[in-house]
Amino acid sequence: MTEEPPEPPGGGPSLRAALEAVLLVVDEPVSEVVLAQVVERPTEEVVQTLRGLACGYASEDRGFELRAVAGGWRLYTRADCAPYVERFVLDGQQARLTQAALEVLAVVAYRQPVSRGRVTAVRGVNSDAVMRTLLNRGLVEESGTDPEGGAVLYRTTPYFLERLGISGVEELPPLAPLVPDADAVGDG
Amino acid sequence: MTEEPPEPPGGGPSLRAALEAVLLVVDEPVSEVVLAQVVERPTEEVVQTLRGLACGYASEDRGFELRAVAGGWRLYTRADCAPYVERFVLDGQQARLTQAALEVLAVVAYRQPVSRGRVTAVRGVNSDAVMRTLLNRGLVEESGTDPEGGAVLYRTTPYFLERLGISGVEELPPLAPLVPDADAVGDG
Amino acid sequence: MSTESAARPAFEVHLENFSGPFDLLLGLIAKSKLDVTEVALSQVTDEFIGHIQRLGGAWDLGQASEFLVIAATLLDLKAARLLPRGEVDDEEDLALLEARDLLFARLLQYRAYKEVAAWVAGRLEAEGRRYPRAVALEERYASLLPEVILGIGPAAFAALAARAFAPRTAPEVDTEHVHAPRVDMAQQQAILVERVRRTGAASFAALAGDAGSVVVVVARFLLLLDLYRDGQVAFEQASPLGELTVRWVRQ
Repeated sequence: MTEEPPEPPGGGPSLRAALEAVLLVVDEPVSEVVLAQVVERPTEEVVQTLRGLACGYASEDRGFELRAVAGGWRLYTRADCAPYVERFVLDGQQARLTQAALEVLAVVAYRQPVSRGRVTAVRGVNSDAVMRTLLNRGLVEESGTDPEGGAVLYRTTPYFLERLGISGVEELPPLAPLVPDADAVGDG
Repeated sequence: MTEEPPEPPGGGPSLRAALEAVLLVVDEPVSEVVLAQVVERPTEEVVQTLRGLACGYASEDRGFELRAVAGGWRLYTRADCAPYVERFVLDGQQARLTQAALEVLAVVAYRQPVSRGRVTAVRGVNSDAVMRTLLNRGLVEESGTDPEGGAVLYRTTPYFLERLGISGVEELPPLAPLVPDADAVGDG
Repeated sequence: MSTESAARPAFEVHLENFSGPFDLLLGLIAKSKLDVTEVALSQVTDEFIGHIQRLGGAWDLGQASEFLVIAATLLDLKAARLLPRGEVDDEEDLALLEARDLLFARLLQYRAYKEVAAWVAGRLEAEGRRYPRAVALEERYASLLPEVILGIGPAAFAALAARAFAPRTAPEVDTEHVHAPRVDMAQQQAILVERVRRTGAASFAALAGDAGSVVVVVARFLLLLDLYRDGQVAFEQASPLGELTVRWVRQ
């Protein structure tokens, strides 16, 4: 072991063990705040313990990883174990997204909330069918309507963040600096 | 760590890591024979590694245990962590189902046995998480796999019938007057 | 524009795997190993137009109009380069400069999104090899969950199912109110020609009197403008907003 587990307070399981047990039953990323409430410990202590667990799994050559994605923590199988895991996860493999779908997803990610019209303007081609695909795949969702034109607006979902393995859209790489005043040209 | 992980054969993940990854995603206990087939190693070696993992988890104060039950191996939360897990599981659990859950339940009830993919296609929204909720609440259950695609099929449970106040699915009101050509739609 | 597109599955323009006009343009520029400059644009213009010509009638004009807009802009730019450059003093030159700058800006913007789309694809690919734990609850916890309250009876449940199975209308902007019912222009033209020719002259009020709907009135007016352009009819109007007389002049 890379570190000693903290002393169990009053005979109960250690904070580390309690968190591991809870993480075993979650089926979507769980926030630090929720975990802290469940184990009744300060959030900072919980975060530190989670980080310790994540590092520990990595250094101990575990087949799973603990990762912070989409605003929460969740257990994942290690990428290089995929060939073994895939024999059990029958419908886990998602069809790949088309180039068009990836483009629409990128525009929504950076411009959200954004209307289909604006996405179309950026791509120079109608994006309605593609947007529908992304809605069906749970990668984008509706986000109210534009107060001006009344057009439906779209944003990315937490599932999108999870599929990308990032905590929030602020972790997306910066758009190429070449884009001069992107807001002015997208509506052309 | 209580024991050295076995050498990774040819650069791939170690046997121990591969088994851990598989155990993380399985719902049901998996037999040693199946595990041995998946990782392509002798059953005795797999059993030994599994035993090593189980001992390791216990001695390392993990929040989970690896147990051999019902002819197979599965990860369980550690018994003394149950108070935390229970709090987490019950927290935010509503007696009442969400509209989305009711809708998925309705699709399963009228199309059973049905795959998650088909439910998603009917609703136009990814339904995987909702289906898991329904499984956890005992309203639907697995019902074999689709002979064609191999997708897991779902059906409603007797508990569902009881909650709806009917004694069999044949007592569900017919859809025909509500949906023109009810049998043709839904496959889109 | 197509009015029947609602009945058809939505259509995605694909030109040899290009996902849109900007994609095609960037693809051609990359193939020529050029940077995105005016020179690049004028060099790939012919290829761009060749690509969309090859598609012939196989596409929906409504969906593909952006390709044509861009092709037209490119042609303009190319033509301008072939002509001796004088001072930028007339409005056409200014409009051309604006069109060029807008095309550059949009092209660069699109390229930036394309780059991040590639990053997203890479992440999805890499992350797709990690599988999250998502298993049913252990028996001991599942049994703790409160009794479910469905909150609805069989009839409401069936209604819910019916709604779920009802064919979804695609989430599209409703353009029904914009699209007028179709008017058979050829038929309307035949009516007009026949009447004006027979009587030699007729007032617009008389010609449009039996139109039946505003759309048909508009259609007949536009058709008369067409006939005027072709030199088949002449107009007489004594005073502004006065009666418009249409005269058959073609020999």
